[in-house]
Amino acid sequence: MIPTVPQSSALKWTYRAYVTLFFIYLALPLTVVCAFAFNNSVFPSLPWEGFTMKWFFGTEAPFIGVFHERSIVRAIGTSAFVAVWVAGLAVAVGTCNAFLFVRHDFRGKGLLYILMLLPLIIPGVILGISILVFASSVANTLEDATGLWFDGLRPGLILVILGQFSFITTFATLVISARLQKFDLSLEEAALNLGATKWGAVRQVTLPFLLPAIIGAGVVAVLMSFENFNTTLMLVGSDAPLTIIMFDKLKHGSTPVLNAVSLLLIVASAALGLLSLLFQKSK
Amino acid sequence: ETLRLLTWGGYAPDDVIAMFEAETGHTVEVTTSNNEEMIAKLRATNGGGFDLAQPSQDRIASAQEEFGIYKPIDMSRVDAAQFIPSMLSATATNTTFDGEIFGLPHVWGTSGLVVNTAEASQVVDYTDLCDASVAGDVSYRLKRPTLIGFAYAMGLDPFAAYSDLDAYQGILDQVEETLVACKANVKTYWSGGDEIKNLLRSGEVVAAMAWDTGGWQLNADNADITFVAPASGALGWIDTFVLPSRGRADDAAYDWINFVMRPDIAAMITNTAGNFTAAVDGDAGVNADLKARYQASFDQAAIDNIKWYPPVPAGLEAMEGATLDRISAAN
Amino acid sequence: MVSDKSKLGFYLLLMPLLLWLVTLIILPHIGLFFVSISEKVGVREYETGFGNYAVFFNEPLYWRTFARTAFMSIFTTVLTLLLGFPIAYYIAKLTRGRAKTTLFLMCLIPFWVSELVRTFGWMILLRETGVLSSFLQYTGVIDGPVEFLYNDGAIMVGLVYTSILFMIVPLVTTLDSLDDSLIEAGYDLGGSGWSILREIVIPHAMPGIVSGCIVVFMLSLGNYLTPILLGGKDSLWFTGLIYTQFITRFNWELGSAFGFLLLGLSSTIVFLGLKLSRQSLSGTMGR
Amino acid sequence: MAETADLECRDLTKDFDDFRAVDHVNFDVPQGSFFSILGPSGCGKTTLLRMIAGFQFPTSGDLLIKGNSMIGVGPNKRPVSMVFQHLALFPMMNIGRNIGFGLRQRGVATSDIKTRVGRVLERVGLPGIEDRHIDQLSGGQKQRVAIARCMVLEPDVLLLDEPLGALDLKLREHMKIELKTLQAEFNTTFVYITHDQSEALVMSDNIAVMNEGRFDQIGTAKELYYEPANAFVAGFVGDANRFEGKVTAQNGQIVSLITDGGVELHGQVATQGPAIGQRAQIFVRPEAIQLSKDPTQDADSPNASVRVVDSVLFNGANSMVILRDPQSGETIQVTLPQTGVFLGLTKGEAVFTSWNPTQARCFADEGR
Amino acid sequence: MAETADLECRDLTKDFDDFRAVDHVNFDVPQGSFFSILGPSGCGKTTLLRMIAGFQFPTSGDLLIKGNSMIGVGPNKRPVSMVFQHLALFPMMNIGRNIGFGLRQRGVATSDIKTRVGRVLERVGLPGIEDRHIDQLSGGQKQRVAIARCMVLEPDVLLLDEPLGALDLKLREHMKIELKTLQAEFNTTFVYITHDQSEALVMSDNIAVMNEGRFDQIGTAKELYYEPANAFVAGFVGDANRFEGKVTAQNGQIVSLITDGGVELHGQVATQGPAIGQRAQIFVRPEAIQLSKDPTQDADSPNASVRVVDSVLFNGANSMVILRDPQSGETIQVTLPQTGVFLGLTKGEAVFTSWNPTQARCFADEGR
Ligand SMILES: Nc1ncnc2c1ncn2[C@@H]1O[C@H](COP(=O)(O)OP(=O)(O)OP(=O)(O)O)[C@@H](O)[C@H]1O
Ligand SMILES: Nc1ncnc2c1ncn2[C@@H]1O[C@H](COP(=O)(O)OP(=O)(O)OP(=O)(O)O)[C@@H](O)[C@H]1O
Ligand SMILES: NCCCCNCCCN
Ligand SMILES: [Mg+2]
Ligand SMILES: [Mg+2]
Repeated sequence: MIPTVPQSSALKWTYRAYVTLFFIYLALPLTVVCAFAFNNSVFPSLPWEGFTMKWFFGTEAPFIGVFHERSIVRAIGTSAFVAVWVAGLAVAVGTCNAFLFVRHDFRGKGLLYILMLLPLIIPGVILGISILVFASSVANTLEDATGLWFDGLRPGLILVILGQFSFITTFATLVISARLQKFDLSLEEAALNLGATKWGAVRQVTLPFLLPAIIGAGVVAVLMSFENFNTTLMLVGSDAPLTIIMFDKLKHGSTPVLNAVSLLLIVASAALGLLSLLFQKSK
Repeated sequence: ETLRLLTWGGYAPDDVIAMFEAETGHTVEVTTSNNEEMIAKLRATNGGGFDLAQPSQDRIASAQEEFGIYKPIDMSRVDAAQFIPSMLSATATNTTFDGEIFGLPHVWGTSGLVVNTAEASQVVDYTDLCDASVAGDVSYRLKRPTLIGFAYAMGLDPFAAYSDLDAYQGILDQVEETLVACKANVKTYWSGGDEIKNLLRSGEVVAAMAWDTGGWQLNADNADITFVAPASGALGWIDTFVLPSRGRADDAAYDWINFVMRPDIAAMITNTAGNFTAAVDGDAGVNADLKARYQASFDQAAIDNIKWYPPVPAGLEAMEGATLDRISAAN
Repeated sequence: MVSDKSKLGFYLLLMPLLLWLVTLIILPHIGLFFVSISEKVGVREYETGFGNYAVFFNEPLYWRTFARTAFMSIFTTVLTLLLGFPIAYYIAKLTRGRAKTTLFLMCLIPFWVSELVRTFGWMILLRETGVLSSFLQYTGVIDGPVEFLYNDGAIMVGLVYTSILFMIVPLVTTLDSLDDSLIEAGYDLGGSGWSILREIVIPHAMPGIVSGCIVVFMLSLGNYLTPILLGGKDSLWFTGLIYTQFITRFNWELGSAFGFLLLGLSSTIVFLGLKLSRQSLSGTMGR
Repeated sequence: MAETADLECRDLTKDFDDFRAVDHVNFDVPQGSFFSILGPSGCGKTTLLRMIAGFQFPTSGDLLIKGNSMIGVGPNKRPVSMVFQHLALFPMMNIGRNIGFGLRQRGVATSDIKTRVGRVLERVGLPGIEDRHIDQLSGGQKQRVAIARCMVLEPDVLLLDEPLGALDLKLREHMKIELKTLQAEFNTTFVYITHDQSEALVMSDNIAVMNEGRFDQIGTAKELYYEPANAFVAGFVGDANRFEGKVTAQNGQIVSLITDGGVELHGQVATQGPAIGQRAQIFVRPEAIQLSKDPTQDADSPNASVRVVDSVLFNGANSMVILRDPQSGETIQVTLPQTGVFLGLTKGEAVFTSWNPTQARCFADEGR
Repeated sequence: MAETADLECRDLTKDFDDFRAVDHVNFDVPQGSFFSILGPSGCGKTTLLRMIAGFQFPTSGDLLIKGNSMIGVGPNKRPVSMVFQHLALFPMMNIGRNIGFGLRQRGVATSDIKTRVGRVLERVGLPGIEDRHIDQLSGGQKQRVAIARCMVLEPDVLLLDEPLGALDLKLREHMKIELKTLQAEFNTTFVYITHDQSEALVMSDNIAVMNEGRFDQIGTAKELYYEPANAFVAGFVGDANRFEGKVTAQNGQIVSLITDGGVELHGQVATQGPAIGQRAQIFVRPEAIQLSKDPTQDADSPNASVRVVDSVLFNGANSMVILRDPQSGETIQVTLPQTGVFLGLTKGEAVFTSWNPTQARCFADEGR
């Protein structure tokens, strides 16, 4: 079952057919989502009523295009804001964690490592509710004690950012650790040997080496943040990110505006993903 | 100021917002939601995060008792003359808690049946949705209005039993049995106004328990589909204005209230939301078709037969919730 | 590995980790536990007790939903493994260079968009007036519209779709690291495709299989959107119950208890999975 | 070679896209012999071996084992076994299960497998290690386990792809001798590929020198070393000093050549001699050059000259001296006698060198 | 060594937990010399070198560079540079930036860096490759760039940790000579560690043989080869036949020994001789053994005996024969003369061997 071992051609073709079917299965939903963004109908379903760009640029009800739908434009902004913060925090903490786990040996390392992995096996809902419940009780206690308001601990962007950060950091840590593990420590020693200070060596040699992983982790973090639903839903306040808005719209009945947003999302994330891959290739 | 508005879909059309922003200099951020989520959100934020919310009048007092998430309305800042007096006072009564008024009426309407008369003209009451002739082609929500509507259609009087929890539980048990048996008839439980409209429009559903406005909107495209006031009576609701206890933009909130209650604005809202408002002369600018459809659905007898929701006592929703869960789990 | 002098650096690195884990993972879960053992006895009145857990065990609906969720998640996991393994093997072992990168990227692309969009796509495809039903009517396979949405099959399709990447990626990584010469040696010593798969390929891929299964299982168990949107009236899912308690019933206490039960379930099943496959969490997930 | 050879290749050719990796290769390997294929990296050795094992399909030509054509026979059906470059021991099995793998595939009874695995481990000198994991073995032990895993199947031919490449220097020296001993012990036909000439020379009964997909010469170690068929073999097998220049005269088997540095040299022509005026190369082994401090000795030798010591590379019995021609600047390497007599040479000292033209080989330049 | 040495180690010791990796090591390296540390894997070479570079802190002892103690001085403050085993060229920088790295750390002006980088690249024979990426270099070129990166800083001492270990055979041979040339060219003190004796022998002015953390002997290549200080050095440096047995007699410097196989041998004692009756080992280099087919020749030599050919390992100028003592079964390796006279030996043939006792070294067994 490897190219160098001969196989019957029936088997080979069955296998290829299966792989083809699989990729059709993968592509199908996205394809229809994109296609119906151009349907000249208020409903994202058959029959096909003709091609239109109104769902992108339309200004007249009911054909309000994405770019003129305030709630969506605002939600995209909110999502981007959240994503940037989450990615920044997750990458920063992830980089620290990577150095800690790869470079240091200390008591309790194994336990901490397992704790670090834990967010992978905690369902997102539970992360959401636990942070919600905990932040609320802290806020209640503080408010009772001080008489001040602690809005930051109530559902809202700060909690959304913290909630997403709480599990995305694990991914960032894993991605960056994996690369740091491949780092040849003698490169840093060589830098020291050539007269660099400890921090200088890390800055000039180690961090540039980690850069592809850092960028990769950042992109993954942005994408995960953009698409997160389960944790966000529990923590969202008045500023709702895009997925929450889209879910609301979907629940209340969908128009091809949703397809149009989805199409934009697909294009943007594909571009972002490809870009990060290209970047990692070029390094 | 920024007004963070927690409301139903359709209650804050973009053109209204634009006019309001131009006139007052405030900006408006809209979050659309439903009764339960509005309360849940405000409970989670302890009354923060939003400056104005619009739950139905029957859900206000109990939520206030339980969670204390609203602040009283300062009637001196409201232009009371813009409100139809009977609605204003009815809402005030229903939303009073500890001697303070928490709600102002905004939009009212009914829940009843939306029927594709070409396919299912035989559906005239909620229980008809369980008829074998429409098997697989009906839809309703899995929410408390459905329980209440079915109870009436089954000849029971749930509102009368509000004060007697045991009696109410008895009613719920009967309704549960009916709805579990009816489950096979249901295509899907809908949850958003546009969703049920899509289902009806596409023909995937031919009869549904739904809001009147959806039926009228569909009627414009397809004359066969319309809202039917059920034989046992439509359920009447009033959506209100309430101020979350920790809203930060009260000025903007009162400005918004006074703005949207202007007859011209109220008419604009009626035209998008499909329901009439509590604004004096609010129906003047409403387009004639909508009025005609309203009149076609409601003759005087039907209007008299509307069952208006009384305030929900605390604790009732927990019982209803258990019933709804059991229906949802049955198969 | 690092000189003895860097104690300060060590603590500086340790701090963010501890801050993160303690304030966002450990304390919240402890808090959740405390809320879950407070029973509501009246308006704004609470008592400590295990009443919420009792509610769960006394109400067949809750534990049935719990069991259904667990069972369907396990089924999804198995299905995803069976469907994904040949694909991962194909990418890792039967393609080279550019084709390999392309196929791998093609696996990833659907996952660069949100689960919501993907599920939305399936809704457009599967609904009664949707693409599939219309296509089948057009080709004459069926003669009236058929509803493909709103059943367990639709949920499975959606769940598998949503999670298969997380099976394929770790599988591709481990299979990639399997030296072709081991497979060749297997053939050279007279092995057949099947015996090599059983004795060489699968044992080697075990960490990837386990890590993929854990992730897929967790994703299914914790899913909310897919069952809600594709399952319709029979969409009951345990996360849905938790949401309901929090969002439409305002009953955080019961919701917290449900949350803890779900956490217990997932940890138990993951633990059993690791024990059965003789793998460790750090060995499978931490790579 | 009266009876059929264990392995025969007839015009075996393998093309990759636009590139010919193996080019009409012909050879026979008689039963029980140790046959090496020696060539530089990328010359096609692995490709050839993998065709024999069944992991590559010849573009043309035939390949017979014990007289049966193997074209179309799967790798798991051929009576050959292969020791992979990195051994390819199965890390997911212990030693016993590794060695028993092939027998299990044949459906041999479990108890039978146990005894046969035990027996073969004894023969490779590692009795009783069935339960160990492969990580617990040293490099040389792994090597022997890999051979045992093949030999337990009693293959007609054992193929080995640079199996010593990954070992360290001292172990490699040791394993050279050990491999040869194991081959004699099992009396199985070995086909061994390597780019290390000393491995090939020490172990093999016959060696094929491979270059750019073709076999340049097949012969015993001594034939290759003393009678290289062409310039490539002369340069690749063993060390050699190479001089390039133009042929000026030919006298019987001996040609005269003027190097580009202007020095006149003499060497014996191989098979077909270069024409006068043509460019040619002369190869002289470092140990074929005589050193002397006395100018009179060998003064009449045709290749006598005086050179200056550039450096002495002391390396015990393998010490060398690098000498420079004062006139042309060309350097040559000369092996110092094992007696150590010339170890005292110092940089700049003049010494007299000479060699017998019959010990130098001259080849015409191939058109380039 | 009149003036201070570039590098001095005084009782340098390094303990890891319960394990002593470097054990009271003392040595001086004079300016401009090539000093090698030769020892088997795990003997502590890298640990010693890393202490000199400052990456590891001695447990005790002192370490001076140009007379200044380096204890407590950070690795980035020491006037030593290091060529790492895998070179540790920075993959994220081009050649120019790699070589300029150290100068940038010192704050040298950009234009100055440019000229100095250009100059050092010229000196290592790679002018003008500043803009290339390290992937675009061959193994040998990378080696030279790594050296240039250090030399541009004009260090007092250059440390090299098995820099040839990763190269392939032919390139390694070539780089041995090249490294020595570069050292002479820069006239910098080199401290070179390796486990390959031929590297150490060929390149070094002085060699220290390290074993289990200690220095067993320091000397020139010839001293180590011909006058090993103990059995370890005799066995590790160069090939040798080793015989174990009991001392039966001593006659001046020459002792007689009966091997465990019952053969009587004679060898010269090193420094302190074994007492009669004590166990001892005799080492004889393969090239020190004379072969003859004629029993009369050397018959009166004390180590003359008749042996049977076990196998001939043809390897050109380095061919060997393995001979078996018919009586004891012990085998010895003998280098065949480069003239090729004994290449015709066949298995089973009897030959006569002998060696001069002064060419064999005898060491008393250390208590074990
Ligand atoms: N699958 C392939 N496709 C295209 N070219 C190939 C393929 N395999 C090998 N080659 C080319 O064929 C030539 C011979 O390769 P081969 O591996 O047989 O060399 P080799 O003699 O074993 O070298 P080495 O000593 O480095 O192992 C090389 O130039 C190589 O690049
Ligand atoms: N950080 C460490 N902790 C404990 N022991 C160590 C450490 N570093 C090295 N050692 C041990 O010290 C001994 C000497 O190691 P070192 O790396 O110096 O050997 P070496 O001579 O360089 O060997 P090689 O030739 O294999 O590189 C070894 O036994 C090694 O296991
Ligand atoms: N039970 C109360 C229902 C309130 C409905 N409000 C509906 C708004 C529809 N656009
Ligand atoms: Mg090869
Ligand atoms: Mg070392």
